[in-house]
Amino acid sequence: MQKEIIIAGFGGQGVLFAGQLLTYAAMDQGLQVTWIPSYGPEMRGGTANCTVVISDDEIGSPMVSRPSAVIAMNLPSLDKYEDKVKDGGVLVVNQSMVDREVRRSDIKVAMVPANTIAEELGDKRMTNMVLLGALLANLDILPVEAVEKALKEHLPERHHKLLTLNKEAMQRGGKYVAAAISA
Amino acid sequence: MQKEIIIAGFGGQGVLFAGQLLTYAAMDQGLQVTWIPSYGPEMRGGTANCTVVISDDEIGSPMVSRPSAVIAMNLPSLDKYEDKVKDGGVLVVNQSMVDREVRRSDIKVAMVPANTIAEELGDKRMTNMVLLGALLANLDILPVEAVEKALKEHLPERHHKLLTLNKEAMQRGGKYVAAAISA
Amino acid sequence: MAKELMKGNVAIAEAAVRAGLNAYFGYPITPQTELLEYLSSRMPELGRTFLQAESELGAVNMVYGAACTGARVMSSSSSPGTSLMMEGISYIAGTELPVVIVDVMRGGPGLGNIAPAQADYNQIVHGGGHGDYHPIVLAPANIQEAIDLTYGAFDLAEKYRSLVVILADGSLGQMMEPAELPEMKPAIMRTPDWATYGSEGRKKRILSSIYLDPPEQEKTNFRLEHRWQEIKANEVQYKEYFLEDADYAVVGFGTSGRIALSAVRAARAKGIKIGLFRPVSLAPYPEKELFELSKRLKGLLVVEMNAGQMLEDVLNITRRQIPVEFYGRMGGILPMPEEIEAEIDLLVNEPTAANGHPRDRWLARFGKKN
Amino acid sequence: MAKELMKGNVAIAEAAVRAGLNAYFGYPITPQTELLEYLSSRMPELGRTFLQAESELGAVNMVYGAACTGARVMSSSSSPGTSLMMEGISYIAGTELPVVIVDVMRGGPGLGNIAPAQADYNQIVHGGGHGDYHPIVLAPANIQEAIDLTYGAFDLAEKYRSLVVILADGSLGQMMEPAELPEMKPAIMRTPDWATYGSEGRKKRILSSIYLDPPEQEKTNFRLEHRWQEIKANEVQYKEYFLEDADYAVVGFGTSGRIALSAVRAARAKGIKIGLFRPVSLAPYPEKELFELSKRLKGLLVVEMNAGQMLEDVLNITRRQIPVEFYGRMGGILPMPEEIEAEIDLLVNEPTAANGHPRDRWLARFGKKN
Amino acid sequence: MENVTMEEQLVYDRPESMASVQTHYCPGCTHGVAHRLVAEVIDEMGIKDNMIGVASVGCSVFAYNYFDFDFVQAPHGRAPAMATGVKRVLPHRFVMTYQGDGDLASIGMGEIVAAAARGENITVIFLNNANYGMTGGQMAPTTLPGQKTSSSPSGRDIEVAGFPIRTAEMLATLDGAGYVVRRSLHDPKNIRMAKKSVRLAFETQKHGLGFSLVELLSTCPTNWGLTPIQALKWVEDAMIPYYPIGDYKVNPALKELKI
Amino acid sequence: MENVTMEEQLVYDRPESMASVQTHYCPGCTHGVAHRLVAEVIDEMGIKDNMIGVASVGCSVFAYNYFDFDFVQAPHGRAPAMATGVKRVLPHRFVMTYQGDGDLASIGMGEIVAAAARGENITVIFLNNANYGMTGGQMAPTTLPGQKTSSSPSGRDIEVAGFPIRTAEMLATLDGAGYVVRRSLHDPKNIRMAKKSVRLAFETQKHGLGFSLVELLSTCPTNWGLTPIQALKWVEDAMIPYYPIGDYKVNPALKELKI
Amino acid sequence: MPPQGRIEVRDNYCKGCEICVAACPQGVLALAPERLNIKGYHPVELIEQGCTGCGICAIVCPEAAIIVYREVKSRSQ
Amino acid sequence: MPPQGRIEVRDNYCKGCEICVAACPQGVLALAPERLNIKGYHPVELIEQGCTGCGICAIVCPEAAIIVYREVKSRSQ
Ligand SMILES: Cc1ncc(C[n+]2csc(CCOP(=O)(O)OP(=O)(O)O)c2C)c(N)n1
Ligand SMILES: Cc1ncc(C[n+]2csc(CCOP(=O)(O)OP(=O)(O)O)c2C)c(N)n1
Ligand code: SF4
Ligand code: SF4
Ligand code: SF4
Ligand code: SF4
Ligand code: SF4
Ligand code: SF4
Ligand SMILES: [Mg+2]
Ligand SMILES: [Mg+2]
Repeated sequence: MQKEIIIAGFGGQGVLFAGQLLTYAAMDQGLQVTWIPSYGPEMRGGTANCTVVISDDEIGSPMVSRPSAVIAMNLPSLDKYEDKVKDGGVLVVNQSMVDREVRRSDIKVAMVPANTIAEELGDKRMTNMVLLGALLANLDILPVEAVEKALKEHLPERHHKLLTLNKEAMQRGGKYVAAAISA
Repeated sequence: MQKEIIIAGFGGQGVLFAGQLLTYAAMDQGLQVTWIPSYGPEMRGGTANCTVVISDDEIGSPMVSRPSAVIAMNLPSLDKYEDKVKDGGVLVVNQSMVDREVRRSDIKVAMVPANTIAEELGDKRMTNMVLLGALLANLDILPVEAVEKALKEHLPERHHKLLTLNKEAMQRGGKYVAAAISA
Repeated sequence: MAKELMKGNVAIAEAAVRAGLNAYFGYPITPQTELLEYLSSRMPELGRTFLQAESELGAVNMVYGAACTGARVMSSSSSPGTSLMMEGISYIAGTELPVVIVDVMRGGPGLGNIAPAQADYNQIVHGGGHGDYHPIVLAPANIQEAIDLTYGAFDLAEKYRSLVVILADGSLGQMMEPAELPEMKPAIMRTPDWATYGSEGRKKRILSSIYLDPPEQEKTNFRLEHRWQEIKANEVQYKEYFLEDADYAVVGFGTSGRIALSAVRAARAKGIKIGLFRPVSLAPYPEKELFELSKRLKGLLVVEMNAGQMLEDVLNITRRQIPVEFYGRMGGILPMPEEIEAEIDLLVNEPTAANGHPRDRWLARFGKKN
Repeated sequence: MAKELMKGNVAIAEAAVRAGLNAYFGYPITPQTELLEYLSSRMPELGRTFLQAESELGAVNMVYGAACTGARVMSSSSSPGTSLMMEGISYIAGTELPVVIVDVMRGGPGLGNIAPAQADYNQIVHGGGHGDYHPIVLAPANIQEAIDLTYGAFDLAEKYRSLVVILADGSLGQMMEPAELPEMKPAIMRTPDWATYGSEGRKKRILSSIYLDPPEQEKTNFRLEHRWQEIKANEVQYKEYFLEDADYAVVGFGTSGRIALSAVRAARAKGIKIGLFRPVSLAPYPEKELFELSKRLKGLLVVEMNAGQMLEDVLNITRRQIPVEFYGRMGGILPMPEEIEAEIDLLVNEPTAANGHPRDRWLARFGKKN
Repeated sequence: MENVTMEEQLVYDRPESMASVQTHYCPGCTHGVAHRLVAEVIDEMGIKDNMIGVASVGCSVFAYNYFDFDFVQAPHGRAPAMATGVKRVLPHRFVMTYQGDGDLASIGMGEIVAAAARGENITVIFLNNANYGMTGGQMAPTTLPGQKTSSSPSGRDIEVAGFPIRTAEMLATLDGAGYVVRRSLHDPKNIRMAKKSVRLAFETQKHGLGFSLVELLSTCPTNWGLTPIQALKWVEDAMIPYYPIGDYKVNPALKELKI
Repeated sequence: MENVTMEEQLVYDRPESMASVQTHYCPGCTHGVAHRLVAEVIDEMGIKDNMIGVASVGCSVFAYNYFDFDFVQAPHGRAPAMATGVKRVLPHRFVMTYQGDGDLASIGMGEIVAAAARGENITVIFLNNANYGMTGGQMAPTTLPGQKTSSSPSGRDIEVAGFPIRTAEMLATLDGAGYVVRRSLHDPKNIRMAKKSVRLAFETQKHGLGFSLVELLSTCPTNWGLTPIQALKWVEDAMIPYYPIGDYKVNPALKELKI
Repeated sequence: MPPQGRIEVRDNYCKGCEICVAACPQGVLALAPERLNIKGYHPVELIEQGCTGCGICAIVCPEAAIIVYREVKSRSQ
Repeated sequence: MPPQGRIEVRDNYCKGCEICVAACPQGVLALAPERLNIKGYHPVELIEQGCTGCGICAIVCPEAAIIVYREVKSRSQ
């Protein structure tokens, strides 16, 4: 079993942290995992993305051209990664930042108005967690509890007051997807 | 035909110049020739030596371990090179600076009191020319005239007044040898 | 000890600290800067020496000086910075000092870029400095390996009075992976019988790389060569994957080696009997092992993030007796597993003669687009 | 023109002057200092630029800058100084500039000594700087060749926008030999369509080696590789001696090659059918020619003034299909013809299997004494 | 009879010597101000087509994209050497290096001192922003005592890292220096003074009066962790006391120039 | 009752810190005087066993043979960096570099400035002989205007090669410098002054007062083409006017020391 | 009466750093609250009357984003 | 009466540079005209009475070749 997740968006949208959270959760579950950012000139301003590979065996490439799942937090990320998702893979889109439909039909797609949901929760910074929740609900890789646990253990102490909010954001993301699918 | 000549002595004895003179002469005769000094820490103070290779064909090594001829201008040079002269080769020794006999008997040896002869000529600096003359008389490589011509053409203008003296010194060296041999 | 999630640069730094690193001297350069930044707080916290040098020239000569005293010392840099260390590296080798240098390669030549590359293989493995010398070169492919190799590098360096280079690339420096850290050692300051730390109670000592007398220098060169023979006999490291029954193999080191593993798995899944040979010590290179392996194979694919530098060593070692193909990405681009998979298919389905040069074929296939 | 008797260093300097050298930048170091000293009077006398730089780092970056303008430029150094140029050399290669550098090798590693050596073969030929790049490397064995290669080096450099290294050793720099100098050209200042000399009447131009975007860098790397293929196809130079009917051959470059010629003659005189293969362009290496030759031979002896650096290339090229032996002197010692002759006898009379490594056998024969 | 009408006059426009591209500098970074001043002076002197710029390694590595004249790009710290190479073969061109403090005062100290001592007829625009901007804000030789950077996380400890270098003062001791001053970019008055100095530096070169260098105190809001406006204030409050604005070497011939 | 007898007292003997070997220096070269002064001071301070010397590349490359304490040998110009490495791991040892003017003021300028700025607690003995002695007398950054050398055969042309560097004055501008002076070795009085300065330089190090450097004007009879005695005179007549003897930076704490 | 002036901002150069806003002696500049340029910054704009065309905003602008005009009396016969 | 002194020269260190010869205030030094040391130099020696043991020769000697003694009154009871 191996899954590759790319999380992509603007710098400041919490892309790298969301990826690290997945990584911690996988690690705590005893799985193999790698996290790699795109670094370079684009680091400053512009876009940010990271790739997380989770596996139960020694991981080869930490970068992939065809990921199992993508979270696209804005339009450029959707444009860049839509075609790359593996057949049958998962694409989670931040509907709030994207003004078009997804074209592919051979993959699972979750359009989540993550900014709106985050603002409903009272904290814009929760956008990434909403989308992460939506991903976990679609990708059979880690139980959401594992990520919640990772959050508790690896969120810096000074942010612990935000723990409940973070969890709630993930749940909302997951639920939104469930609702959308059942709808 | 190839001959290798090593000229060795103290710095200041005109070792390098004597070698260059041979080189010029060989060049002017249309022969192939190389000149190489021992350079390095010993350059400053201490000993000096150079190797001249003269040939009618493309010259391989400009350095040799077994030269056809050696001019030893002092004792350390004699000690160092006596054993290296090729069988049947030539060894010209500055008797003025050496207090021992030559041990080898399988080579042509010319013991020349070059300092004395030079002083007789009124110029200590002629020692190297005396020895060069002795070498030419023993080694069938270049006519002494060729060296005299080279001297004229390559001795710096300001030293031209010494031309005659230089020639004379070579002749004395040559004659001394001839005399010694006929004796 | 429990696993921790660490960035490659930080993992290497902490591994060095735990190995008893006494002093670090370095200069910032992407993509290794986090290593220096981490040590800028970690070393003083432990009462050890951290100093940001004025340049890589400064840094390499500071480790040179510090190593003379018997201290465990390290520097790190990336490609252009490493080039500036070449004179110092040659001096360190000539003085026979134990020094560890981490080189996190980026795209070149020149200023190039800061993305991962492996184009300094020749520089590090075959001597970018002047003179005959042989650093031990270790190429980790994952963070655990980076930690373990760094931790062991100091012992190796001291055992052989040798330079040890940890040769990584930008992606290993920047990625995170869970890994276990080794036990913590105090700062190590030895007083071996060659070190210069003040002559109290003994005769004075000199450490230098001058041998003005050529025979003395030749003696030193022979000593270095003999030591290298010993290192070759004892210190070869490599990893094998799926090679027991393999008809084909991929050869790759560091990141390109680990990426190739994914491609090899995918090819195996399609029924191709292929394995991966990953040299861990690039110097000494696992020559015998690769040669023996090659005798059992029908073909080899060499994958690198350069224009085929290790390729020449592989050709030399395997004597061009079996078909060898090459796949390289350059300029900061990682090869993707799918690309390597396609190359494996080619190797298996359209084998070329052992004649002709794999690099020429690669350039013909890919270069023309550029 | 009549032949003149010249010291190697001076001959190279004068050849560069006659080739239209516009500017020289360098730093003193034995055994190439006469080259700089000669130009310190010769260049100003012709109204051309001579500047003693603050260091080799300064010098290499001065030629880097001057080359950007389209001027014919040169620097020179010896081993430790050349090591300091590695970053600059990689930049020059990455910026695709025509530059000529003369390297008069001495004993190393480290400060070593000032006697002749060839131990920087790998550094110069296989990339002492970071990144994938290929300088053209020419190794003269006598002063006429040094003159001719230097004279031609500038055209070569400009034709391929490439670095050209004249790789000599201390003995060639210090020896004298009659040679003919080529015709004098005026200082050459071209305005090729890439040069930066002020943008009057055209769009501005940029010269740099940065390609922050990896695909752009990869494109550049491919461009360099393709150019190298072209250079390999066109610019190979070598000399052959007594090879027509040879059963054996010695391979040596520069001074060790010419010394080997004496040994080959001596062996021929004894009736051994042996010749000499002397590569003149070390990069591009006469690969095809050596490979074809090796097929006709019973054995090869590689002679170098190092621990067997070119040897690996010879092994790679000849695929270890015939016995190869190695003889090296190191640390500033020239091999003597008699020593090489003895090695030839060994090769002919006690041939070893193609198996095993020639360097190991050499070390076993000679190293133990040390 | 006279008609008085109001007419609109162009008071300030983007200089011609700047290329029409956006810079990659962070918002509020005064690298941009320095660029503008250089471009304005080059426009005024009409020497754009005679210029060769030498970019260094640092945030200003892409300076070559922002100016509309010929440019080359030097290895980290070696711009003065590269500029020397250019100037020596093209003595009638104007040659400028543009260097950061890490580039010039750390790794490139050898080259800048040598160029100044040689009286190399080049102009150096030297941006002192008290840290290594490009690589993420490490300590520079100009970092102030106590200043926190990513490689001096507890603040620069002078016991360990020593004292900041006052480059202009140091280089002014060299006979080859024709014009060496320090200016700041933190407010309009200082920017105007800075521009005048950039002009004088190029005039120094024009008249063959030797090496010229303008040290410009500049902001790095990103790595200082300050807003652009706070950063300007920090230049005034923290940097200027350590790095006084001043003329450290002015060739007397310059004083007689009418500009 | 008192007996007055004449007794012979040893007034001067070769210092213990000098090894019992002949030097390779040319006759009359004052490198030897500098060595002796260093050895005398080290004897007086009793720190021989705590010393680590750093030799540079130049005629003094073999300095390690002439002193009787631990020594390492640095690449050309990099002695201050190497010394820094030694001192940082052995802060309680005395570390000295011994460098020529080509080594320190040309190729090694970057390293010496950085070490001085850091206030590195090392002592630098800096021999200024206005040329590159070891390689055969080429121009150094310290070569005087008009001085003929093997790489400035018509005399140093300041238009091309620029002006000599006054190193002591320049380094004295750095805050990290604790003691920076220039002395000469051309006569007994100056030699005595020089010795006192060498002592003060080591005292600077002993008391942790930062970087110390003694620039010593020294002869190179061989490459200057002068006799040893003419060479001493040339130091006095030609060098001192350009390189004034003086104290350029003296940490006030040193003045209070009783030596 | 103070001189009358006007500025134009080349939106795509502006990075919204607000240095000009702080420097304007007349306090007539502010970031456009709604507009974004192609780089994603809110560019600066004149928000009030009162610009004197003094040019200070242009002098401090790191992006050379501002063009300044001033009205002057012109005499024609 | 000036103090009485004496020097010893370690011949093998001496390079015959004559700096001490020129520096000696009493003019009592000269190179030994006949003797050569192992390096081939004529070492310096005292040629006359009159050495005061002032030590100047030792101070200027680049080879630390000179040992200086001076007679002092010693009082014993
Ligand atoms: C030889 C080398 N060493 C290190 C680097 C990495 N590097 C790039 S920019 C930089 C610092 C630049 O700082 P500064 O000169 O102050 O310019 P700023 O970015 O602050 O304007 C460094 C260390 C490099 N490119 N090359
Ligand atoms: C990197 C490098 N460049 C050049 C040299 C050659 N070199 C040896 S000594 C020397 C000059 C020494 O001059 P200086 O420092 O003034 O010492 P001096 O001999 O005058 O005492 C040079 C250039 C070298 N060894 N290494
Ligand atoms: S990092 Fe600092 S110096 Fe660099 S562009 Fe940003 S603010 Fe300017
Ligand atoms: S060359 Fe000059 S500096 Fe060197 S030892 Fe001789 S006199 Fe002294
Ligand atoms: S020109 Fe002056 S008044 Fe007008 S906006 Fe700019 S700063 Fe304000
Ligand atoms: S100063 Fe320039 S970049 Fe900053 S807000 Fe004003 S116009 Fe925009
Ligand atoms: S001690 Fe004084 S008097 Fe005696 S020889 Fe020496 S210098 Fe002359
Ligand atoms: S000064 Fe010293 S070396 Fe020179 S002559 Fe006198 S004793 Fe001899
Ligand atoms: Mg900076
Ligand atoms: Mg000197």
